[in-house]
Amino acid sequence: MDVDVRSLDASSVVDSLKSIYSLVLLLVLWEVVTRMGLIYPYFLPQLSVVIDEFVLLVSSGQMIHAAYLTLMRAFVGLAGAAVAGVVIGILCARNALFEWFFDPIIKIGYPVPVISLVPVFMLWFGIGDVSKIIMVVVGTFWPVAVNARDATRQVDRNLIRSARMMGTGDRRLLWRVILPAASPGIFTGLQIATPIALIITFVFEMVAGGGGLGALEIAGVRGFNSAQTYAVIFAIIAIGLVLDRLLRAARTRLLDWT
Amino acid sequence: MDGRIGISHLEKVYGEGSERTKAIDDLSFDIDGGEFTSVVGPSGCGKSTLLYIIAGFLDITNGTVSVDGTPIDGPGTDRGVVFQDYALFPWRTVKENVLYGLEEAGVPDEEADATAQRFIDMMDLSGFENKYPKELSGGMKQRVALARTLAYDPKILLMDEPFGALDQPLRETLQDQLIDIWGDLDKTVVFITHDVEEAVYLSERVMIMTRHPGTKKTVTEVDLDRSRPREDIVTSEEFTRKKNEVWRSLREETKSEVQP
Amino acid sequence: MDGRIGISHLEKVYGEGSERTKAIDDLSFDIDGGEFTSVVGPSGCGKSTLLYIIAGFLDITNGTVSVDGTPIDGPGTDRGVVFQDYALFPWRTVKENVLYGLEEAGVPDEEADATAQRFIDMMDLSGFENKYPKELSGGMKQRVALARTLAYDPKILLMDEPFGALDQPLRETLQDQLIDIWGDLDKTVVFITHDVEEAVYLSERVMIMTRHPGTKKTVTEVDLDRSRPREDIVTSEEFTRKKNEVWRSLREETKSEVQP
Amino acid sequence: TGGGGGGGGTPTINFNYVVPIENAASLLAVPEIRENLENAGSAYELNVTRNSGTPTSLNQMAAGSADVVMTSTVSFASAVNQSAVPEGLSVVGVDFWDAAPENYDVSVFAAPDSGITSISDLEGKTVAVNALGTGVHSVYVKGLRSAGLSRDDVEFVEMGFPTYTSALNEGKIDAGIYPALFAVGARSEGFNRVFGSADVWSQQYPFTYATASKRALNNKPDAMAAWAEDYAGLFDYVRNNRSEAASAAASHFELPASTVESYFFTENDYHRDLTVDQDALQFIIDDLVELDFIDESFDVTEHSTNEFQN
Amino acid sequence: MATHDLWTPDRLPDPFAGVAKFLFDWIPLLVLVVGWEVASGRAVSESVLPPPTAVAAATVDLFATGEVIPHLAVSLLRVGVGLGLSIAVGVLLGIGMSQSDAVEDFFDVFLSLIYPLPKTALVPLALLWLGIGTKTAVLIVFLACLLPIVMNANNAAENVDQNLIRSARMMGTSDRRLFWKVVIPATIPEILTGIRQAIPFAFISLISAELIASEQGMGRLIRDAGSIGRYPAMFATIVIISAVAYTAVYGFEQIRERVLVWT
Ligand SMILES: Nc1ncnc2c1ncn2[C@@H]1O[C@H](COP(=O)(O)OP(=O)(O)OP(=O)(O)O)[C@@H](O)[C@H]1O
Ligand SMILES: Nc1ncnc2c1ncn2[C@@H]1O[C@H](COP(=O)(O)OP(=O)(O)OP(=O)(O)O)[C@@H](O)[C@H]1O
Ligand SMILES: [Mg+2]
Ligand SMILES: [Mg+2]
Repeated sequence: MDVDVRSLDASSVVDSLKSIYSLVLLLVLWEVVTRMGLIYPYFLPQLSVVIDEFVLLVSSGQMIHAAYLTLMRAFVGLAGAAVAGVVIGILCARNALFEWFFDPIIKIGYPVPVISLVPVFMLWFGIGDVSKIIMVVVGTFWPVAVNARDATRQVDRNLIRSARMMGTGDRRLLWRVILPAASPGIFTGLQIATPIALIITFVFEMVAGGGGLGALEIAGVRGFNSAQTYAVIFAIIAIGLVLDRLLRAARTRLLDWT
Repeated sequence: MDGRIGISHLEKVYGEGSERTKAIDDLSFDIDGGEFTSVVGPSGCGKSTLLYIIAGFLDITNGTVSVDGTPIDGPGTDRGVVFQDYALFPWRTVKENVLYGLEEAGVPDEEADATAQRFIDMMDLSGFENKYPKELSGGMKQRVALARTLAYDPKILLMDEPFGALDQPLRETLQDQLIDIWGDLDKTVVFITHDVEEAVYLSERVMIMTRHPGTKKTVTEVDLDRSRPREDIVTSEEFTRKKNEVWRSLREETKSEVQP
Repeated sequence: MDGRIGISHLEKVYGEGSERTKAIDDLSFDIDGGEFTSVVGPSGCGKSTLLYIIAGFLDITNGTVSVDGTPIDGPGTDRGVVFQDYALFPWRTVKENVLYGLEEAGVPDEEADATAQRFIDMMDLSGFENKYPKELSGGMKQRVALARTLAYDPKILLMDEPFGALDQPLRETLQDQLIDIWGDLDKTVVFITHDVEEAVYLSERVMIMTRHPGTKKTVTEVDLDRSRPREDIVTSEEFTRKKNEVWRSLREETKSEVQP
Repeated sequence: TGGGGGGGGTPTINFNYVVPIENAASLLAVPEIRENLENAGSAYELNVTRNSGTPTSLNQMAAGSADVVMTSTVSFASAVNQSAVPEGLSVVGVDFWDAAPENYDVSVFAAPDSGITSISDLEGKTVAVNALGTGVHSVYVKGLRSAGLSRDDVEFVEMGFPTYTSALNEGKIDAGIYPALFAVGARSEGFNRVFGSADVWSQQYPFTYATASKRALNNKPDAMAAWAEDYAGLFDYVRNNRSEAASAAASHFELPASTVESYFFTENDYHRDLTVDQDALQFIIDDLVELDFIDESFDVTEHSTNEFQN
Repeated sequence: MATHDLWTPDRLPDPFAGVAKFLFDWIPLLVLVVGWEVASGRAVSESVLPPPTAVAAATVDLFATGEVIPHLAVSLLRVGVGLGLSIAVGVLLGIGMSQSDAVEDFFDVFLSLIYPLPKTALVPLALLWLGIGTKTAVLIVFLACLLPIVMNANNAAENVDQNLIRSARMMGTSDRRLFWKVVIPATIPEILTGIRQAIPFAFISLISAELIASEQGMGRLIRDAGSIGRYPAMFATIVIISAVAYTAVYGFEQIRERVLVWT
């Protein structure tokens, strides 16, 4: 027994080591190689320098403020797209007129590289927050709408039939059956849209400035301070990881029945 | 009488133009209130179509179908459907599924709760009230579906191959439970199945349908003493005889149909 | 003799530590070359495990399993497996699927082609040579799987509920085809099924397994004149008797097992 | 990037400019003009590209895909401070000077009816700049300082130079800062000149200059020298053949011929003198530290050379 | 498009019905375009939203003068090379990870690090290393496309139906051959799905990289045209690159259907 337990523990430690050894190796290699001067520091500053820069940016409040701006823009936009996308997606799936009108538009609109509209939005709405937020709405609308539409279309007919049999009327059907049944698909749409919202925000910030992580990152390059660029990328990776985990956790909590 | 079903010169055509298919052709059949009727027939002969017409999901092309003399007009709480794939609301727990029909009927909470619990207990589901459908086996899901339908007390139970996806021992258990319920609750049951043995074991009358487009071919009356244990019933001569009778009738319809 | 299977004190344990499950416990059983044996037993009793051990997919924990006296050591072309889910290569046409084993054996193209065509014809698949599996019905897919296995001429056919996913009429057609093939080609067949009627209808011996962990419970010898038409066989007294015998033995194992 | 010595063929010089016409070196991109230069195509192959900003050009140089680029004060100093370019970089010739009293300079204009006539009127106003942290931006800050204001007393918006005029006319901004070429348009619109760099700097300074990577200077010294000779030759050629050069440039860069004609190498143009005046360079670098555009100063003699301009 | 509920043109003879249905299905787009034409110059200034006719004219002009050709060519090159590299590396890596634990342990953590990272955030880094231009754009396109391809290939290779492998082994297929005879063909549909998912990301990252770090390409052209007020040309460029993306997406779907006759 005793031996079993010990070997089990050891193997799980080995497992977790195995899964990150390459990362640790890479980080150590980074520090060593840069310290030995094998890579020109402008291209790859020492890991410790990047970490110092990171700490500096965070403690000076610059990074926090930039992250706030970026996330605010991304999420206000995403919220707008979520509302519009879900409403139109469900209408498309349930109403022939909406389907007729929006289906071709979605078919054409979905593959458009929305990011190419950044200069247009600069022209229309300037370079402030509003412009960025509207851009995020336009860019993330498509995946949300398409997923909401498809999820609604795929609601099991027999669920609707069962509900009707038990006396559920047209109005109530939406809330009682369609929305809950389509909610996993709708959530998937939001999960797809979240990185897109960030992509659009970053690019817009890099092109048009106005603060935010994208601007801070590109400023690192423009000011030849590559440690700053690396530090911002660290922050973006961290934000990406946290968001991804949060979305997954939210999914497990909200949709634990799937 | 409660739960009488009258089908007269029923015709059902799907589609239009070149896609027109006649699924049911001139079918007349009456089912008494409280009767247990099985329907068997070759695949695609229109069994589900018939059931869904009675349920009110599909329009009728010709003829009439009525419940207790009133022509059918859409789904309604006087009937309940049990599907082969259960059709449980996956976002609702067992209890919440069973409560659904009661909520829709506006039954007060406490009363609804008591009723739901009664059917949950009846279907041997106690202890699973707070599980989600995904956590249940097929047999348990079908029990929940049955409890959900029974809970809002429709006069007529419409069942479309409800046990088709389950394996033999589970099927047998559920068949026996269904017989008990039917005995206790006095429902009219229309039961669709592919399995001749199941049809004969369960029902008072078995309607055999012709192949596509389907209509009534023959009706076999089965009179078994269902209070005996299964072993005795299925090894009885009457059972074997009826089974062979239905089997032969059905075989005539299916034989020529099976081609590579 | 060709295609003899010897199973002696077989024990199979899955997993380790707290996840250890004994699937098969001290099973001994011999199958003669050319014999048709069915295996029935409650769900999870180890039927598939047994079959996969004979196929060479799984290691043995204890005991021995041999083919023609040689202990099994991995998969080999002396045996062929037919799975319930067909396991056809979806990217190969019917013909290409049937050719697979012949290609692997290095049979010259022309000869391989002729052999494949022979089995395609035998299984009533002519005209479907260039179809992909997705274009076929379940029954046809199972025919292709059978043709593919027969084409490379294994001595032993191992079949794991091959007709389990098909509906009654199709099953019956394939059962009759299988009997014909077995008569013609002189293969040893080990056939796993849930369906007692199928087991009795097809095989010379039916092994009933106990429930988990499985071992041999009883063996029923069936001696039917299989040249008669199905109608006569299934309505014969001998058939009903054997069926009830197997059914009762199996029922003892499954009854107590089914709980919600 | 052309390899080391002789060997195969003629080495290639990758050259990068930012603003056509204003960067006189941009004329190297005009085939009709290049034809008149002595060495291009024989002593070296010239590959001219255009970038949208000096930081980008310097990054190109860092990444090894540019040998000589046009830089201006802030980006040059930052690149030196951050050691962005492996082996370093060196100013090899000045393209134009700012704040020369008798020439045009970088100037701030406001709409005629805005009532903005002096620097102090800018307080609280929205003012346009091409990009923050640039040499042009520093002119604003220098001006604001001189009037006792700081950079926080105005609201900067980043916009492209060509969009200023309509933005001013539509009232979206209150003032914009114009380099000489664009100032031609601003003057013809009748905008108020609020102030210019000559008003706030005590001496003229090199604003944009050709900067070479030391790697290129070390690896292909002959080709670089030949290029520098051509660069000087370009100035001579243009001075001697002003109108042909102007029309060739206008058609190459698709600019209105009249604008180019009225600006290019006229009294409307910047002061142009190739000589690398290290004192003047040191002066402006030190001043940018003062203005908070650069973290620290450095000795410009290590990062500039006059050997090509003698 | 399923619009049978609204209008069933069955009454018309077949060829006409087809055409009529096509027209009917695309009316909504026509409505949008006409609405845009009418609004332009009335509801909004023509410079802010040039009318479709002006954009169409600018599109023709961009091709007629040849102005767009080098930009389009360089963009196509970048997208093609980036996507091509990501397919080659992604498939190898995805399948490699399924076949070898060592490969999986090594790459897994990197993939899970770049997975949540919006790839365009790497443009500045690429710029730092590679300068502006084609190399940077290719790197970003490559990175953006890599993950969907790796993940789909890896998933598929790990989940090849056990029974297919067993069947093949039973018929005498050795380990080596198994890879080519079963694992690869069984994985192809998922690989193609991964590529299909990657295509939109390829275009997004291409344009992003070109907007931020390129002096050439469609993204740059859009930005330049916008910054000097050539708005019809800006919209025309967007229309052209969108048409290219649309063709790539739906064209690839057609190809996939052709290739995967068996699925
Ligand atoms: N929605 C539909 N549109 C067109 N034809 C349909 C539709 N539903 C069913 N059919 C056709 O009607 C006929 C009867 O179908 P139905 O599903 O009622 O048969 P079934 O007896 O239930 O078959 P099974 O035993 O396979 O469940 C079939 O030929 C079928 O193809
Ligand atoms: N890979 C495995 N790891 C651990 N336990 C397993 C594994 N495969 C099967 N088992 C267990 O071994 C027992 C026998 O399984 P097996 O699949 O052989 O049963 P079976 O008789 O074929 O069942 P069924 O009739 O449902 O197909 C079961 O208890 C099962 O849970
Ligand atoms: Mg049916
Ligand atoms: Mg099994």
